[in-house]
Amino acid sequence: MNYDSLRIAKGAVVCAEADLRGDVTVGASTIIHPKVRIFAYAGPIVIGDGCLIEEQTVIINRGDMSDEDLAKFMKETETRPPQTRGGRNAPLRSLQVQTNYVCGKQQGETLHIGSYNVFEVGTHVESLKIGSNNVFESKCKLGQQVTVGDGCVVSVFCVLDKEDHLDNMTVVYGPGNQRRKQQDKPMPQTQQLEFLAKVLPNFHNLKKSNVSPSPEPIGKK
Amino acid sequence: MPLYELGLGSEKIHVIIDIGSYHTKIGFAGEASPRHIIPSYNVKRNNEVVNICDPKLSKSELADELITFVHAIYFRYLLTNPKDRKVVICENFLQTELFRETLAEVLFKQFSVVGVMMTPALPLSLIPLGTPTGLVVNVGYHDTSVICVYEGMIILQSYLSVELGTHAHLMAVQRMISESGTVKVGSEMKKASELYGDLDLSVLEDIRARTCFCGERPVELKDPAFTQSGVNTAHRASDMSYPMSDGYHLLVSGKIRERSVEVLYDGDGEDNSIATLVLDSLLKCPIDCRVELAGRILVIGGGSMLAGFDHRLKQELTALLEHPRFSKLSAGKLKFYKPNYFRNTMSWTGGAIMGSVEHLHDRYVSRDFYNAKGSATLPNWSSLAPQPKDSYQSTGTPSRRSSTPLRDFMSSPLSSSTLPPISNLSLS
Amino acid sequence: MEQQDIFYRKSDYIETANNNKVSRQSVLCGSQNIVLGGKTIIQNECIIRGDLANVRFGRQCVIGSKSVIRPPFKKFTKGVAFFPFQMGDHVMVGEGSIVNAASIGSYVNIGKNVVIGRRSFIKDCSAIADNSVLPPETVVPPFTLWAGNPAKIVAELPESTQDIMVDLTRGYFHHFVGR
Amino acid sequence: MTECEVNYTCACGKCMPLIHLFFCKYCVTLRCPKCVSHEVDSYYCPHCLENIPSAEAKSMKNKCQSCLECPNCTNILQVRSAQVPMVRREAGKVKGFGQFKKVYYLQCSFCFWTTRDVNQPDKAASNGPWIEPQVEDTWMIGIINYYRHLIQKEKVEMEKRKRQRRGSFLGSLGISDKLLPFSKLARSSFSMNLTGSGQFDENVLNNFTPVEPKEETEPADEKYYTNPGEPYHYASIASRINQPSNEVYYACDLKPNCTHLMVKRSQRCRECEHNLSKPEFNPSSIKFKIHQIALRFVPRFRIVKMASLTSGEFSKVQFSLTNPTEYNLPVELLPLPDSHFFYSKLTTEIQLPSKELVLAARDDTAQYDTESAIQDFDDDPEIVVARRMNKLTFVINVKPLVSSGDVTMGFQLKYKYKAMTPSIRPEEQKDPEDVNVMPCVTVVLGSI
Repeated sequence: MNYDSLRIAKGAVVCAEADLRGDVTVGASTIIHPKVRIFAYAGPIVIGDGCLIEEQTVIINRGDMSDEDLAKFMKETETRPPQTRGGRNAPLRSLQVQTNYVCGKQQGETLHIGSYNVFEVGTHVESLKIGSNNVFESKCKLGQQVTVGDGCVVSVFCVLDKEDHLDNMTVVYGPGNQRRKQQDKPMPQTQQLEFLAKVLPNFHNLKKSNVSPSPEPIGKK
Repeated sequence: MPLYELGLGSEKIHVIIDIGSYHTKIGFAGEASPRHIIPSYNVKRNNEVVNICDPKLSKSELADELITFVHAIYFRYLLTNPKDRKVVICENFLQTELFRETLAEVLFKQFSVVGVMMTPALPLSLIPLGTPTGLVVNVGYHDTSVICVYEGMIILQSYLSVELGTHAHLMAVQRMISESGTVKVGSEMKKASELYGDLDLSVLEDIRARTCFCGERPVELKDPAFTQSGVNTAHRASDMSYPMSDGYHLLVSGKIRERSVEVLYDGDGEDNSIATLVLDSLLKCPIDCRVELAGRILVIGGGSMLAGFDHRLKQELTALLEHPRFSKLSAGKLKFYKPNYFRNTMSWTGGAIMGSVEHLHDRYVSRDFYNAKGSATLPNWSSLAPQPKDSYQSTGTPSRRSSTPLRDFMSSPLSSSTLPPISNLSLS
Repeated sequence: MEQQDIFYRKSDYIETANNNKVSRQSVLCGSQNIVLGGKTIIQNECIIRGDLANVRFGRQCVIGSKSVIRPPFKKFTKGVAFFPFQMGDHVMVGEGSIVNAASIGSYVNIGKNVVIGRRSFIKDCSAIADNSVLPPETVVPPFTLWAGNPAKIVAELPESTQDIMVDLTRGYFHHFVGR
Repeated sequence: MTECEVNYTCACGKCMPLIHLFFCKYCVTLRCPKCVSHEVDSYYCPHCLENIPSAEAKSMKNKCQSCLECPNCTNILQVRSAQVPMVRREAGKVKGFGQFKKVYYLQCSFCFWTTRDVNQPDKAASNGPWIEPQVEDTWMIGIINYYRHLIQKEKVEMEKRKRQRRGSFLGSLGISDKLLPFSKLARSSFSMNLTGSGQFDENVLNNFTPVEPKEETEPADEKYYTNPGEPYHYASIASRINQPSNEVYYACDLKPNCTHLMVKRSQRCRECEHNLSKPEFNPSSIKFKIHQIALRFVPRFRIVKMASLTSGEFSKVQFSLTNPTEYNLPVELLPLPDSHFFYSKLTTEIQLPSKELVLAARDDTAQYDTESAIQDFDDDPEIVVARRMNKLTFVINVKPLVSSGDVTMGFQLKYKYKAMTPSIRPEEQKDPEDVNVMPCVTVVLGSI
């Protein structure tokens, strides 16, 4: 596993319990919650600034990985060894589950995610191009052939797995994936990001940022 | 709330229920529009959908469904106690005896309502206009029906209906999409029939509501009334792209948008379209009142709520009048009412006006009377036999008259070329 | 049909002094901020975010596997915070559900794969059907059953809901047997 | 595969799971939701959970004035605030922007519809007003008045004609034709002595002008042909019928809806007119003032463990009975009476316990005690499998008589209920009297 290719910018908060593999770049003041899986399997993943990625989210640059392989891969990386030391998190490296699929070996297309996007709990993202200021609500799924503009909202449970492009300010919602255009951009979650940047280091081990000199985590005891 | 106080005294405002085959409108007397329009079906715990108008239901099943349905009307929608209120039921002409008897039983026995007035829905739709004369065309979900009312009298033999309505229109949309619909998949176009097969009814309904309208009558048709060729191709509407749930875009062609509604004018294969229906109905009316009726056409029903529907119907009727089949019909000028309330709730509003007129006490079957005499007390609207006034004074209930099924009336047309004097109208 | 026995490996669960059963495969972030009322079961791979705000469970709750309980975020006129989260007694949360509610009352039945939006209030004796989506800031009144996407009231629950839920959660706990 | 179910037979003959049933203490019988009479008890808003007095609920057409719904998806709308610069104008022209001011609009948190989408202006206060007051429908008032006078006039005329010649029955024509305005004859003026309720105003009738039909009809707007826009510019059927007083074609004409209220219901026995259930007023309360649900009066019979059933062979199926009462309850199981409608549908032969089963009393504190005193009930080990608190698990031998289809069984429970005889004077209150209760239970054990 190639951890050297993991680049975390200054000010980003990446919980150690998140599983990042392969060539992943995390922008400044992005927050990655525990139990997030980001796999740069077939090519690099670049995440912009100020993104909020909540638990159980999967972002994968899947390339030509078949559906069966993907399902197997997800299954293998789903569980983790039991917690140790009274609820405190286990050391970073022991968390990674060995799988038959090695990330970061291929030099495929890069998966780009813009800035100030919110990925709520349990989203699944394969889309290679995502703009900025989007909100992806819980358990929605974006397939590989989907590209997303700016200021879009994909609602809970919506699955976009066909070739598609979401124009700026599109809202996809409801069981029939209905679409509307909205007038205002979703609010950037800057306050929440600041709050989380303060609070998370008190409870979690973090992956060190390595792009510029590691800052002292704010409020760390 | 001046309406509530208008002379109603201590009596509670009546509940008005208009049960359609697809939607049921419910609300209170004196109001211009129903409080709620709800689907006429129950959803069971296992997600099974039971339409309460389903003729296949047995008496006990129907009673069970109606209890659930009426319970929801009172306690979920109208939020009122059924016990001390009268009910006005706007009923469908073709409603079975079983249905009305069961409904009355449920209302009286289960919900203990004080009184029920059952009255045919179609003529009621003229009431909000304030006119005693008119030809009512109701484009419903399953059928289109026509009836003429002249100076307050329903001309029974003019009642006609044909199985053309919203449902037939939806099927036409489906057919046209399967024949020629295309779907944009990335940069290529694929056939809709290969991708989707038959679309869900709810999707079709949405496509119809959001893209379809009623185009002008195609000019190049020589004999429009009896084309069996299917849908005319001439159209000038532009295409629309309808997003499907999977993200693909279905191309709803201008032809579908403008011409799918042709199915209502092309007919059911037996030379019946909604336009011939109107004229046939006129033909069954006494000759002296035809001109006046043709000059007072009212189109109602959810199926007619497409832009340009009236206009198209008028064009079609005008063209048909040239046809030899209707040469004998001296209809004069065709005039249409522009409804002052929504087309799908006109009958309900008529019921609401009637429900608020307090001098009609004698039109209701009272609970006490029903409990004493049973379902035989239900007046049958189709039997217009007069009866002595004295028979319903103390009980406030009309006594039973001979209940002849509607079809019997239609098969034995009233063979008078002139309008019978009101006082002599006796059909028995 | 009564609840059938459900077996689990004793080594997979931690049993606390007041009979709570917590899976070792679950993630309890900020466990010092999480209070379990007693006889509460937390199953595999649950995530409970005590690090964001206090999380308090009542007695005899069952939190199904892979579900996520996280206190909701709220902007105030002065600053921002995560709302402390509370759950009453005798509550069932189905597998794979995401709970972002501000509070859940007692005797509540939440189905499988349900998403409960931010700052929702779920009152006592209510139920959410499987695969439903409760939009943010929804209030679920007592004795209502919600279903759909977005979830709406589809039915009223019987007057005996409280007794049913007590029986259900007690039965579940009794039949959740370690070997 | 048919699901297993246990139903109790209500006094009205309907079969239902016990959880839905009520128990009338006075009639000492089961009552189901379909045979009790329901009454509206109190009104409340399901969103703000405010109790609404019934007079207010009626005058507000059962709508909450403070909670609003999205016209697009019927979810609750939330108030959002935004900062917009104030526009300075001089002589009608924009002369630059001044300070920021806070404005409010409504947004749906599900489909993100906003009041800005329909060009409803932002409000300066967070409480709106979001709903425009309804305009009084003067046509409706006028036409009701017109019909009122017309029908009154007809009655008067009919009376008059009746006096003139017997056998004229104008008023008895059908049901509805009477409702329609009658002949022009009726409009011709005539005078008559008006008495009491028979008053009508000729002026009202003469001044009324009905809607007139028109020769021209409107074709579909040219816009439909050339510039139809996107499908989402048109309102869906669901949002159209959701606002019956404001059905619109275009999505941009949609208006927020007020949240529809809900009611708390109380139930009453039709026979004895006693309340069976009456909820507390507080909308968030789950307590009841009267709460006679069957679960608290009737032993609950449940399937514990199914055996694999083979046609023509006896198998031991485990069932349980739970005692809801606070005293030990002897229960007898009797065969289903042949008058019961389910009797013909039975497909099994069953061997019911011959001895009566004694159910232990319910003790709510027992679950907190680790060791409760174990009573000895002298159980037959062949029949009784286990006891836990107030629940008894026992065996019934079941022999299916069919080779395929639903396996059904039925029996009658018999136990004694300590009925309180209601008395007006408390000193005359008699001791509880034992009354036999015999509910019928029908069971579907799946299919083979």
